[in-house]
Amino acid sequence: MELLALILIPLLAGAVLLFARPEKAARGIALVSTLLSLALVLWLWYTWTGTAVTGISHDWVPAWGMRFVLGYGGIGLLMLILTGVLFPFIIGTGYKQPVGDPSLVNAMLLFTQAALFGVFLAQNAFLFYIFFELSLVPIFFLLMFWGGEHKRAITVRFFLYTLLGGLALLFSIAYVTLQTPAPHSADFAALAALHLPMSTQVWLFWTMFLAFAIKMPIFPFHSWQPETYTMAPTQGTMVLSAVMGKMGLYGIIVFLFAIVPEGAQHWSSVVIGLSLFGALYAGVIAFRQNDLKRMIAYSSMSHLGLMCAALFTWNTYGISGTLYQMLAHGVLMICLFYIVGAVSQRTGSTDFSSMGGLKTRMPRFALLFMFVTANAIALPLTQSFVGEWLIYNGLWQWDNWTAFAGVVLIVLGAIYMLYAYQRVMLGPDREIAVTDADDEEHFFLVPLIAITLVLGVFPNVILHLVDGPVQQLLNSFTSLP
Amino acid sequence: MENVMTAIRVVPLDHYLILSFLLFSIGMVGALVRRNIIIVIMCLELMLNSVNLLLVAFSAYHSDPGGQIMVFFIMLVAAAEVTVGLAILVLLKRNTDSVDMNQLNRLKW
Amino acid sequence: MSALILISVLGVLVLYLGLFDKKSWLAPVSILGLLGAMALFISGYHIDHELLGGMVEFSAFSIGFNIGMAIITALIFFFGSDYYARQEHHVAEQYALMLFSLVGGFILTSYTSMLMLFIGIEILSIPLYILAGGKKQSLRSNEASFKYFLLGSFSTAFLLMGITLLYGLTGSFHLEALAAHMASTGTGDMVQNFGLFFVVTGLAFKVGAVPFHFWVPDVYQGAPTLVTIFMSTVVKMAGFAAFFRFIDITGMPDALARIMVLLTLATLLVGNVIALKQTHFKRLMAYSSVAHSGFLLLALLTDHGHAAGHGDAIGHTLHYYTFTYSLATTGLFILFTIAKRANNGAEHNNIFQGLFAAKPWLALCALAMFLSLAGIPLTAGFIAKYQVFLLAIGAGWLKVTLLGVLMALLGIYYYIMVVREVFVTPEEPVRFEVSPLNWVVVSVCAVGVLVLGVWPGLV
Amino acid sequence: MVKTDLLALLVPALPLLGAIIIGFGRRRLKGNTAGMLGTAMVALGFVASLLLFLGHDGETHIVHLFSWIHVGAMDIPFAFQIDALSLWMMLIVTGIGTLIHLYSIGYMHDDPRVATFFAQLNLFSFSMLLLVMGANFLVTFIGWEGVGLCSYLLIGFWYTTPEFNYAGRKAFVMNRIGDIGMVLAMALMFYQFGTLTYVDVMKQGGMMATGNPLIVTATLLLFLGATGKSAQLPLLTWLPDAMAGPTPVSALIHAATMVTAGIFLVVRSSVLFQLAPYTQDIILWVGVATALFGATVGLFQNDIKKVLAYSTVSQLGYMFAALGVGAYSAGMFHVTTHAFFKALLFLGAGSVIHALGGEQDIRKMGGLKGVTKTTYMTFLIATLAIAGIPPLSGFFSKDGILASTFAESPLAYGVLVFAAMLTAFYMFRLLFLTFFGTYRGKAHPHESPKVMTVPLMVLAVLSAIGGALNIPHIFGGHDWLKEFLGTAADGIGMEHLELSANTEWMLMALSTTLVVLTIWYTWTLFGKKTTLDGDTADMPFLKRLIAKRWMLDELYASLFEKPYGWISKHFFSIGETKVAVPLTVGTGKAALGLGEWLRKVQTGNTSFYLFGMMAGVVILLIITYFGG
Amino acid sequence: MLYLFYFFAAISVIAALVVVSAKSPINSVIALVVCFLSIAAHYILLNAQFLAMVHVIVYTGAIMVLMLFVIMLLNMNTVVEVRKPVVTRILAVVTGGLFFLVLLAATRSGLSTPVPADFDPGIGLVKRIGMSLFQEFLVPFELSSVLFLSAMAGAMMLAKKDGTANVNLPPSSEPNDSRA
Repeated sequence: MELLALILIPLLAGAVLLFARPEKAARGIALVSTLLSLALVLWLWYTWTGTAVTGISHDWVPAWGMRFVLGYGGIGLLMLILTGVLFPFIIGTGYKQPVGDPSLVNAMLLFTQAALFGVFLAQNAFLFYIFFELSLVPIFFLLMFWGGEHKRAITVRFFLYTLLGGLALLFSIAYVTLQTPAPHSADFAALAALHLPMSTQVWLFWTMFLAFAIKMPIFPFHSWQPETYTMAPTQGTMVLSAVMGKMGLYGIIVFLFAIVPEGAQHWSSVVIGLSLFGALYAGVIAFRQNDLKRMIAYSSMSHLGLMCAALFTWNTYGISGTLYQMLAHGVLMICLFYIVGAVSQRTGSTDFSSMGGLKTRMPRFALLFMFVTANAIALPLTQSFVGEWLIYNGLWQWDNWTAFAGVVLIVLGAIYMLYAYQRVMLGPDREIAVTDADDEEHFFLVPLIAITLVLGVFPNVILHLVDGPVQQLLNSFTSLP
Repeated sequence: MENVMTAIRVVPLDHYLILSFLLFSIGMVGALVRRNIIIVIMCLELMLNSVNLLLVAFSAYHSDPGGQIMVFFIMLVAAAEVTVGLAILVLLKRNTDSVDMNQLNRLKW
Repeated sequence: MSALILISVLGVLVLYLGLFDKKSWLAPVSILGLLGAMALFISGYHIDHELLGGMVEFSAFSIGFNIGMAIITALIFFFGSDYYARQEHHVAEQYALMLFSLVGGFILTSYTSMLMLFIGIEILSIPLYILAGGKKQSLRSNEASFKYFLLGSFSTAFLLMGITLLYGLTGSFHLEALAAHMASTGTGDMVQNFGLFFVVTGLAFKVGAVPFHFWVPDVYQGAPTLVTIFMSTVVKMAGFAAFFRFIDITGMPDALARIMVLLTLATLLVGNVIALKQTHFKRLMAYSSVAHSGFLLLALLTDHGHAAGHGDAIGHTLHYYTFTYSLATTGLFILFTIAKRANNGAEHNNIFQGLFAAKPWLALCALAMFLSLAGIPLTAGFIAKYQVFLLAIGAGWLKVTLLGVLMALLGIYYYIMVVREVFVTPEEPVRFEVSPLNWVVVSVCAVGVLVLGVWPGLV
Repeated sequence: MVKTDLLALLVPALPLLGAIIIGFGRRRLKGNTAGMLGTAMVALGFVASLLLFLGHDGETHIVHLFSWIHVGAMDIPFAFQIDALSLWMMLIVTGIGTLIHLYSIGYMHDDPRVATFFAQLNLFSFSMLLLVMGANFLVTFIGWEGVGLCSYLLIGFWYTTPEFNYAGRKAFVMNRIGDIGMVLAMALMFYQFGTLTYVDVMKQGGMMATGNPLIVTATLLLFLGATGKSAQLPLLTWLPDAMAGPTPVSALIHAATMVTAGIFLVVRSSVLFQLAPYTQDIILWVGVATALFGATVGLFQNDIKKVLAYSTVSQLGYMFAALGVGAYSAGMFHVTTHAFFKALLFLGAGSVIHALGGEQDIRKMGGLKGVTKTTYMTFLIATLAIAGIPPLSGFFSKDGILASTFAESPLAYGVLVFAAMLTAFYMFRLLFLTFFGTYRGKAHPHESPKVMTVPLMVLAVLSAIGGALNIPHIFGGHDWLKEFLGTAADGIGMEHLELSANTEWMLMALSTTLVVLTIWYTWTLFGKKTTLDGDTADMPFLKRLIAKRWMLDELYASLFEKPYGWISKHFFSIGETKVAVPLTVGTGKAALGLGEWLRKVQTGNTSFYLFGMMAGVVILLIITYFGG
Repeated sequence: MLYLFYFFAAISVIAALVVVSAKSPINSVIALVVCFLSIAAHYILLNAQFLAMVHVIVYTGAIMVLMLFVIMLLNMNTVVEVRKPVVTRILAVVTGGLFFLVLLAATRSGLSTPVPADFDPGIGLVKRIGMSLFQEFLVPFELSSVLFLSAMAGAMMLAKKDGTANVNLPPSSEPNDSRA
């Protein structure tokens, strides 16, 4: 029941906001709703015993294997934590950086959250797909209404591109559902029990992977991402980068590794190659960007490429590292985009040319930014370091030279991140009237930085969560015929 | 009566088929080459009649009255269609003063 | 059969009402009659099929379709009382013609003889030829009427040629005789193939499959909106029911399957691709109708390889798809009329601008219906498309399905372009005047689409 | 044991605490409070280290704090290793650190962001301590990266100057390039040994055969990391630029401690390096080349801190040369003495700069020995020490290295001796130009305050007598430092020195003589100089090349920096805006174009429609006919 | 007998060709009447006397007269039709020709219904047709009344002049999608 509540709380709160339109109280209601969800998620975490939980199981359309099954395992719980923890911050962003009619904006955000919870709770492929696509609809409106330049064209492009992947996934789900013995079932458990012939897995892998590759995005499928991130309102970008990108990685684990394991193994070199190339490519491009937001967009793509590569290394460290990095990356993206919002609010633009020398007038803010930068370049004792360290280990165990290519990213990351920091904060005072970080901004960033540092020092809290499931996953690979 | 009955024995069915197809094709070509609406409607009638002829032939060869009844219905429908078609034609003529099909191209793209 | 009689008599009654100038009675009487027909359908499930000379057969399939068509027609009539409010002449005739046309539709869902197929198509079409020209003063309406009539008549000629050829083979018009003949000859000879082909041509014309789709956009645009709704909903349902009955009985031999694949591919491609650049709403909906025909054809295609008469799942899918499509289309066209009136008769997509600002609920309804047409989850349109894909994949048409999936994406694009307009706030606010009845009808359509999307088992 | 644990925890914790308190309270700490607090924290750390040192029993203690990263078979604890090597480094870090903190109180007195400075300095101390105390590679790596960050922050301390920020970034990025090796080495070792704890790695590694490709790879990768951090060829250009930071930073980070992290790492893993002769050769020659490079470039530099920076590069080269021949203790000894005299030199230079109000160009100095007496005296001691004049500390440490090198490779020895002559030349040139002759600048020089001169004096004493730590046998000593460190690092025990006493004497005499001659020659050139022409245009080619630092910066700029920028720009302007985006947008546009084109088929002409329909029928009919 | 068939077949085909090619609509109508009469003759040859009669009455008597009536009413006998371009005509003929050829080719192999031995000469008689129509085909017969009713109502609705019908409406006066 609590699983259903997890979906219903934001949904109802969103509906209230949408129909009652309480302009003043809107953010408060949204925040309370997300905090409730967070509490629920934390309670789930607290009561987690290490075994997979199935909360609700209800027939929907049995003829096509559609069932309403909600549940979670360790990995799902991690994703729930990610969503639960980040959304209060995303909502909170609206206090300082409002984008539009607060009831509507927050309603859209809450709907997104509901859909995301749905995605991470769904134990039926069809249900997963429904939530997967539904999460796009509120985002679509968020971008449509409150985006920046060229919002209409870019939003439509984004929407279509993502749906292209979605439809490919739908096709795959339909296909695999029909492969299950009659009566067909689209439950993950039933699908995972399938042993599809290799010839099928080889192509089915791509129709599935396309959806997730676009969502993340992975190298050749990324072209929607920078412009969408740049155009989107801060909160929209946060949702997209911090949580929705992770849906792709989660989907890979849930779909590709479970249903087409041999296909995934067969293509792992190609995927790792693409991902790593994309990561390096984005890392290089980020350096010379003239727009802070676009630069972060590329940096996000770089990080996600690395994570995706690690996921396909098929070993404990790669997968655990990726899982850990998902959380870290989520927190990082929230911080970075919040900073972008805060800075551009003061300077009126996200372009580097309007920044520089801000440290003189906003030293406290510069300090906060420095902490975030440290996380971005994965300095030890930050969250990202743990993730990246595990990822590099995973890559090394897969292939030495691949690991080398991956590790080059620590240099590229340092190059573009520090350059960005310099262009925003350092240099001679520009004598623009800007104010330093105020209490609200501290209230926002400090907890996130605290999470970053605490989880950088005590990563085991999260790692223990995924350790068992990852081992299970790997065991299921080794037991393949 | 007797000589009539021999028609079926003498004339192969194929001949009717070919005749029918020929008339059908001529009607089709006519519909394509002419611009006058009323002539196009006539071509349509020609095509329907070719079908009728074939039906009657089949009917006779199968000794089944069903085909002839079908012809009967086709005639009914043809009459109804022509009525409607001519009504539309009258309306068009009244509104546009033309019976040229090519004049009708307000709806496009 | 009693429902058929009821509706026919109802048409006559409506004509009489027109004669006595009882304009305000028309819609209520017609709707009552439709409700009666629905009741008769539901209750008169068992009708002696022999009594009717074996010409029609009211099975679960046909009754499902008939009730669907009756519901949609009733919704259209609800809208009609508002739509025809300003029209003085020939209102009764239009109601009556629509009822007559509906009778044709009923026949098409239940025919067992090709003669009935022919009669049904004609009863369905001839009133429509007239209805399309319902706005007598409008040249566009005249033109639409003429085009529909001419092209329709020619397609009838082809249909007849097909029926004749098949008759020549079997010596009977009965579908069962055809099925028996086909079962006995196996792959069949060329005359049989041609006969099947010509019948399919005639049916493909009715459902607007490429390359027999040319009439669709022009007629949809030119015809009065109410008639356009009728054409895109009831006619489509009837057309596909007829199509399915025919295809199902033939068991779709390879020669026919080849043609069907080509039709499906062409329809999917042309319908969706041309719709991309349509800015005129009615033409957009016309191409969308063609596109949806493509998906429905894809479902029909899966009848390949079944034993004759065993495509129940396909029949159900077609029913669900056409009905939910009709719901969404009806609602959207009503909204279109509202928007058109608010914008002095313009018919461009952007007349929807400001709808969200002025009437948020209606805008959300529009959203739901557009998303349903586009096939976004939790709407009926999604379930419908998914069913089609399931069928197609199950039947092994993987590549055609992939094209279908891709085309579904294009579909999303052009619907989204209109959705975007709905949520644009123009500089000058637009006044949308909505009669309570229209509001209810639109809401019913939108909610129906959502409810059927969540509980697809209801249909 | 408990006491050891607590003290070991206190050593890094104190500076961290200082950093946190000063950092977050930097607005409330007025005047010298921040400096005092910072100094006190490091001083307390020194005391703790000293206590640990005194209580050290020659055993290796592992202070296990908590499990840091535990996933699958990987269990990396957060633990400290207390043994001779780490203790020695802790003493250096906290000891020199305390002095430099103290000095900074005076030096940074006028800076408005003095609290920030001390916070960062304390943070640096913390990181450096983590680096040397870590019980496994990963904890060391925390410090490794931490010192990199602090170095970056402190180099760009005066952030309003873009060049300084650039220098900071350059330092960080070059370090990061080295870190590639470090990370990969750790990944390799974890993969191979399943652990990263030094003790276990060394135990397992020590059992492997000499020249095992795995070990060679690991050591090469580790050395790459060391190269970045310790500014060896080819990753050295950041160090001279790093002089942009405040002078105490240069003294502490870029001379005394951080740059020796690479040497520390190699010594820490000496067991592995011992098994990789191939790597050792590379280390030797990289060290030798770096020593020569730094020494040559130092010859014609005119910025006082740049001279010292290149001198540091050169001295680090010596240390690596020592490691390359397996003379780990000699290397560590030089680390120690170098920390003394180089810190002293930098602080002295800082004192001079302070005295001249920020002037760094030695062409605008001269004759300062009368004004800044303490500075001059201490500077002189340091200069003599670095030049290797007996019996100052530098003589012993450098001689140890030279002797070990001679045993391994006379050629390397020759180069190093030559570099030693050059060292003497540039150091005395610096000394003469700064303190002798007549004053050529415009500012009014004055001696620094006590808080600055006291550390100078302490360091001067250490520079002078520091050699006593490791007096070789031929002088009657017993290599105390070598024995002490030998308890920690197994590699030190493996050192071999096969030189006879006679040879050693001879080598010493030779190098000392050459150095003295060089000093005399320098005196003749610069001793009385009153003016100096700085124009490099009319110099001979080689000289010009050297004066331009062998064009290394320019080479890197045109070889890496510019191409990278170009690639970045064009990946974007071509790859993204011309390929990736147009490809997707183009697909959409193509579909739309197709739609627009197909739309035109709908001509509105009924005849055409009829034709289309019938043509369709005919085509499909033909297909039916031929298909079936 | 065969020659009789060929004779009427030739008349039908020639008349049909005249229908298609005649310049004046009146000529076309007359040719069509000839064609229909020849087809009626075929019906008689095929022993479908009832149909032949109905055919003459319905087509020649009703439909063609209606057409002539409309032609006269709309004054079309004087209208000179603009010819379509040659390319179009060639394409049309090619299309029609191909159509014919394919059908011909198909039937070469195809239909081989033998002449039934028990050929029933009475199927075309009124009695048999009537029996069949009112028993087996009663439902379509009844339903065709709906067809006629709608055609009648519709034709009247369309062709009737409403009081205010505006003739020759220029296209521009119609609501246009000017906001495009």
